[in-house]
Amino acid sequence: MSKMNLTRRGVLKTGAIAGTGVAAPTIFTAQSAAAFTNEPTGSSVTLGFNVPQTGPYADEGADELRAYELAVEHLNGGGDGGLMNTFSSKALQGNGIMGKKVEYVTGDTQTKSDAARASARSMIEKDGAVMITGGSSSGVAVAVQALCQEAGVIFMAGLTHSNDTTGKDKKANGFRHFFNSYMSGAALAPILANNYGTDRKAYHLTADYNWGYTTEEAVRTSTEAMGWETVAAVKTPLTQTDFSSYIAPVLQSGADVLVLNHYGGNMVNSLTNAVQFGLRDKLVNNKNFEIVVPLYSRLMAKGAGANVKGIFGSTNWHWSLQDEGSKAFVQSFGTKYGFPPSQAAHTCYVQALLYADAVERAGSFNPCAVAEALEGFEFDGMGNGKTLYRAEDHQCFKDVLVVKGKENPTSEFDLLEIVEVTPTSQVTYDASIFGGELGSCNPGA
Amino acid sequence: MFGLDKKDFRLLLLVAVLVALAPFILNPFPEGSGMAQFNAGYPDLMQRFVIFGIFAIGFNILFGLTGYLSFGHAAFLGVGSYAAIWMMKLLTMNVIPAIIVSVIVAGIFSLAVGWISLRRSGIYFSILTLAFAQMSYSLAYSVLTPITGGETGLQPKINDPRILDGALANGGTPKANLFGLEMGSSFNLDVGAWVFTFNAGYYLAGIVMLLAFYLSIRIFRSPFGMMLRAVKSNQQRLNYTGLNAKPYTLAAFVISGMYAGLAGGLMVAMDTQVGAERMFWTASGEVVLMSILGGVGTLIGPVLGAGAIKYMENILSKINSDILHTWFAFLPDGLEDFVVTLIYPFIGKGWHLTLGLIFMLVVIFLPGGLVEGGQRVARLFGRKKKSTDTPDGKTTPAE
Amino acid sequence: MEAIVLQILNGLDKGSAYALIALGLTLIFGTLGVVNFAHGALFMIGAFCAVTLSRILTLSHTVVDETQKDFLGNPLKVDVPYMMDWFGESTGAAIIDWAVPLSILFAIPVMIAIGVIMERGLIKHFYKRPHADQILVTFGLAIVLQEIIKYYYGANPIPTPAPAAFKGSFDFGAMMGFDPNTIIYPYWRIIYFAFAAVIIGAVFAFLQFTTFGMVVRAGMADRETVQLLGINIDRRFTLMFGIAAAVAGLAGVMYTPINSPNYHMGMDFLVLSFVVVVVGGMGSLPGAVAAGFLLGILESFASMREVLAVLPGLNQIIIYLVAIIILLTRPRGLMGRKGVMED
Amino acid sequence: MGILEVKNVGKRFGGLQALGDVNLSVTENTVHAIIGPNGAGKSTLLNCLVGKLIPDTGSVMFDGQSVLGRKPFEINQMGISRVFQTPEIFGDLSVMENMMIPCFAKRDGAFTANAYAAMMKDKEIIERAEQVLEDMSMADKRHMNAASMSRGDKRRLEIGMCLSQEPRLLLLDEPTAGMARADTNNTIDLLKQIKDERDITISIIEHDMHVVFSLAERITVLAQGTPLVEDTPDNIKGHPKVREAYLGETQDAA
Repeated sequence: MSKMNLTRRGVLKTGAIAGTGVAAPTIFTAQSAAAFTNEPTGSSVTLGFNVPQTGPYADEGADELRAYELAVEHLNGGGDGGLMNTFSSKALQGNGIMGKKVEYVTGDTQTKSDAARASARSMIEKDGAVMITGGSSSGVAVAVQALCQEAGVIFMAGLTHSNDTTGKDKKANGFRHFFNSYMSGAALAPILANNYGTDRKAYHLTADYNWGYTTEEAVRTSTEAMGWETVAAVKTPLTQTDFSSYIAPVLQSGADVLVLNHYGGNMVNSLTNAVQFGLRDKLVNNKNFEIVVPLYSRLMAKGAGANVKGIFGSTNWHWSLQDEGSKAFVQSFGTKYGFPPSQAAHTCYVQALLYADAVERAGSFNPCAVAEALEGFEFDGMGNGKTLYRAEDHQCFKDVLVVKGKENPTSEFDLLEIVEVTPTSQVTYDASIFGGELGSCNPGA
Repeated sequence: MFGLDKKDFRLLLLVAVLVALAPFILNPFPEGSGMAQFNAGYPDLMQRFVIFGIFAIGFNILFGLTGYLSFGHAAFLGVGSYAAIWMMKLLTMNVIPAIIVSVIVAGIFSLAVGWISLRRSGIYFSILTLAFAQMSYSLAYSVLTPITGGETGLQPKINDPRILDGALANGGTPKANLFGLEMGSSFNLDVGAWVFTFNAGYYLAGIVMLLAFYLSIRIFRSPFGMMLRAVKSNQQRLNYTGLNAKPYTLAAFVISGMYAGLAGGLMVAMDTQVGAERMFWTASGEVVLMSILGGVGTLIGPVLGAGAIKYMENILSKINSDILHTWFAFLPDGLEDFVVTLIYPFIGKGWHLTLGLIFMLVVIFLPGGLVEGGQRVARLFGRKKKSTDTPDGKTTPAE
Repeated sequence: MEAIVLQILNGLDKGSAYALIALGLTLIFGTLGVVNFAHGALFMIGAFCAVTLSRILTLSHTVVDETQKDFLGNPLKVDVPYMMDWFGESTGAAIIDWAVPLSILFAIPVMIAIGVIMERGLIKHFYKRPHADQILVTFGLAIVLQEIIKYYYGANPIPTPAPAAFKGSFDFGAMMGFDPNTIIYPYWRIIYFAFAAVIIGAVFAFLQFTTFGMVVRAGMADRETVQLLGINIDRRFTLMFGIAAAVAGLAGVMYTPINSPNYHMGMDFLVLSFVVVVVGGMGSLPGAVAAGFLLGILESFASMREVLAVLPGLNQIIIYLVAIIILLTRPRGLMGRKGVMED
Repeated sequence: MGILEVKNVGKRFGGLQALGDVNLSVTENTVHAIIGPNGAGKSTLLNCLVGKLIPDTGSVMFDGQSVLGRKPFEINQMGISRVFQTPEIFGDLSVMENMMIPCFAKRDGAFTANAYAAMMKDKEIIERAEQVLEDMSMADKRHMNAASMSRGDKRRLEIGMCLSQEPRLLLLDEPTAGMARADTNNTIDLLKQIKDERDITISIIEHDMHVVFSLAERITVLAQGTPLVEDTPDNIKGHPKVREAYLGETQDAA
């Protein structure tokens, strides 16, 4: 028995050696043979979906991944075509991208910049991804964007709200569809003034890191322009879970509005705590005490339960929008998965389509050609009305939604209602105000 | 050879061969095959293997020899990384100054932390180091944002001064290099269906790791190393033998801090970015787990542990349900779905679960870590005849 | 003055959670000599006992409501909990409303069972192993428990409100003779503090006044001697592990209305609770409790904006800074015993 | 003038006067035993000599230099080696390594950053360590794990480690405590041999009168923290005060 095995192994071995002998080794340097990094040469093209799969944002990441899978299905001609039917550009045919079937790889960012870069690099180096997209925080977005710039692939940012992503840390190979802190502030302030009056004293609790700073700054500037006064701004650690010691002193400060510049778990906890402390039942300066959450995420807001009722905030997109694009996306996503998509899902889906469309229009996967096709690109039918991919900073300009926690939700998804769709013109800013340098696109070769 | 005895030299040689041939060894499956998913021979992961290997080797000099369990070693890695990136921003994209400065800065920082923390021993020491590391992390993430970049970290920018470098081509991207040899540049070898990648950065990191490993063998075999083991074994006896334990432990602490700084500097050299979460307590915990998983106090164990954890993090997490379906497509539909459902919780977003289970299984069944596993296998094959002659004195299995 | 009273209240409240977790951790350290990195996971599982019970109580059948539409435009499916069917709408709703307090009854047996299974199945094999091995195995266990919870409940926080009767806040300041509207405090946080005090008191009374407790305390001081006396200390230690798990679990159950539970809440508390235990001094139960409250109060003070104006970032590091200062001035923490986990 | 001069040493722990007013002079190259009932302050006195405790009053001079305020390792470097009641050895290390450590300490001092030197190529140290192992008749055990040896061997190893440093004063803290009779006799023989062959001063604290009277040339009797009497063994045996305070009771116990 053992003897037979030995002979068989011997045969296999010689076979393998013969095999290698036949295939003469071809030697070349990776970066000189191709025109650009990971030029797709076969019948398919690989995209890298880099989303948080572990850690506190895992659910958001899962929703992003669902959106990407849906986008791939649509790009390859499956399903109902989703937003491809309403998209103003008709370059996409449902036959993949430039006739190449879309394949994808997935990775886990863990919402840590190191892990996100490791995962993105493996997609680029191992799987030959020609575009990386996804993510659920600005730290990750900035880190991966810088990597893609260096490696010579396109980065289509997922959920990232800090001004930095297309501000001081902008990169020629990176593009952001999601809105940012500045836009939140600009969109919120007039609504807040309308609803709560112009004579208000605001108390800010701010997450103590870059995104928190830019958000506080944006909301402060725009509300102060409306006549509000900022009585205090206190920074809270990212790792804080119980915000009682930050919330309790708010009433003593004479403030009548609390602005929670928090996201994700921080937001859920600080909002829950604020409502617990009965802030919203109080009358201060003869006005009802109010709470504002500049950046809403429906998915995360669910964690705060009934506490979100009546609280204003802004969001990139919401499934209850009634334009054709949004309706088509909700229909498509809802049919496949049984629940409505989140704003993160929307942004990721749109980014995937925008990339594919840009490739088609450019007629090349070369990042420089794609970037050129995206720069200054104006489109419609993707759910936020007319949208511009500004050339100067690769930021999308589109309508911003101001939303409010719904008083009588009919289902677990029905948490927010749209109060106002702030037009693009109101949230547009000069591209140079946040500094940074875009550089020139890097095709990697 | 090199002042090592035969056994150690063989080990060093083995590690050198493994490092040199890693592009082949880690890519056993042909490109495009279903198993290619398990290939780890791409630059990023290979670099991470050796860099975390260095980190773990250094940690083991402290923990494995002296028994002092530092729960804040990631802070030195982080500080080294910040030093390196600042060198790249201010001086040059050449990695040499970055790496050297990262080691020096981490050494100074660990000297300060060690000097204070080593006033206590046992868990009190662990908590002191943890506290320093957590403070470093928290401050780097928040109030030190102007120096550390906070949440978004630091990357080389086009408009950094870089006084030693010439101006970049218009709008060009600064890239880490070794006298012009870019760390990212690779050389691909196509052999039949296989593709093997030889990456400049990996080989630089690999050489540094070999040096670090060699140095660690020398330390293990030196009188100094013996004193460190003596500290772990019986500090009282050491004191009454006329030896001052404090400078020995402090030196071990600083050496391992410098190893961490070296790892941090190399990380930046390979991948020009630093984020504060590199210093979070989970990162410190990770190196502890690497050492224990591989085998505390053994030379090669920590490197194996580092490799195992990084492999799972980077390979398992990338397997998604689609890939599973392709693997099991040969099964009948119902069975395919069943098998996929069974495996799915352990891969992709469930890779943490697998990691946790492996921690438990290794520590339950292999009290000496992976190294002991290797020894058992070797015993099984190599010394079948005289399997009962060497009762293992040190390790006792559970119960 | 009011600001200080307020922060002391906050500190006591935060401290309650720290003290409860640290108490259980110290019980395990002290009795079994095991470094239990899975203790945070026990806290988390306790919280998910509350989530589970409220899921059980809201088990529903669906009724199609033709008058309303869901997000796809189909008729809305409305969930009607069986509780409402069985007990009528108002009684059913009231039972569901009281899910968190009811979870206490639910969590005690569950947590004790989990603790005992953990000890018998895993931990007891590690008594004589090095602390490093204990750390690795319990950390692995913590990850596994956490991932199991994540698999079934997702990663997002799950709102688990307090009963309506305890929602909201009251004017604590006015009761104490301060100006009205200065010290407003939520009912549930006061309840949490009281609950913690009761549990801590109960644990101490149990150890102080029962024979069982006496044996355990003797075992903590000198395990071998107690065993030489022919007392089966192992069984008692197993039960002690169960009790420690129950204490952590109850801390988790009661914590759910304060912050919505999520699968990683245990890890968030893990490091902190170790710091609390060590600052309190290894092996000292009163030390753990005292350190819990001390750190809670100091953390609260450090988060005042008046303090932060002078020392920005102090709130980021206060716990660790205090830990360092205490450990440098008092070698074994506040009340640590000599020789416990010092080598 | 003795090699060790203890003058008016007192030590108090809270309310307890552990050492009253101790005066002691140990002559070079003698074996000096300190005996006394439990709680007489023997261990406290010893700890004051090696730097573990600092006396409240008085002075301790070794070879004309004060040891007070010095750390244990410094006092060891001055030439005082200590053997503990329960053998303190490096249990995780081999017997050979155990023996090499004191040799390094003797040659290289309290700290040397010799991290790059190859330990097993240090001929001088290895020869020295092997020599001492030979002297201790332990050469055959050199590769053993120290923790796995018998208690008697551990004691032998510990004494060997101390001797390898060629101390001028060897302090023994109840070296035969808890030993079986055979091990005790072996230890006595070993110590006798050491005393005969080397120029070394030995101070021994001991409970076991058999050991004391086999070895000691002078004996100090300590009671309640103060020296009761100091004399030769023969005189101590017959001393009425000692009999009354001490000997009767322990002889029964022994």
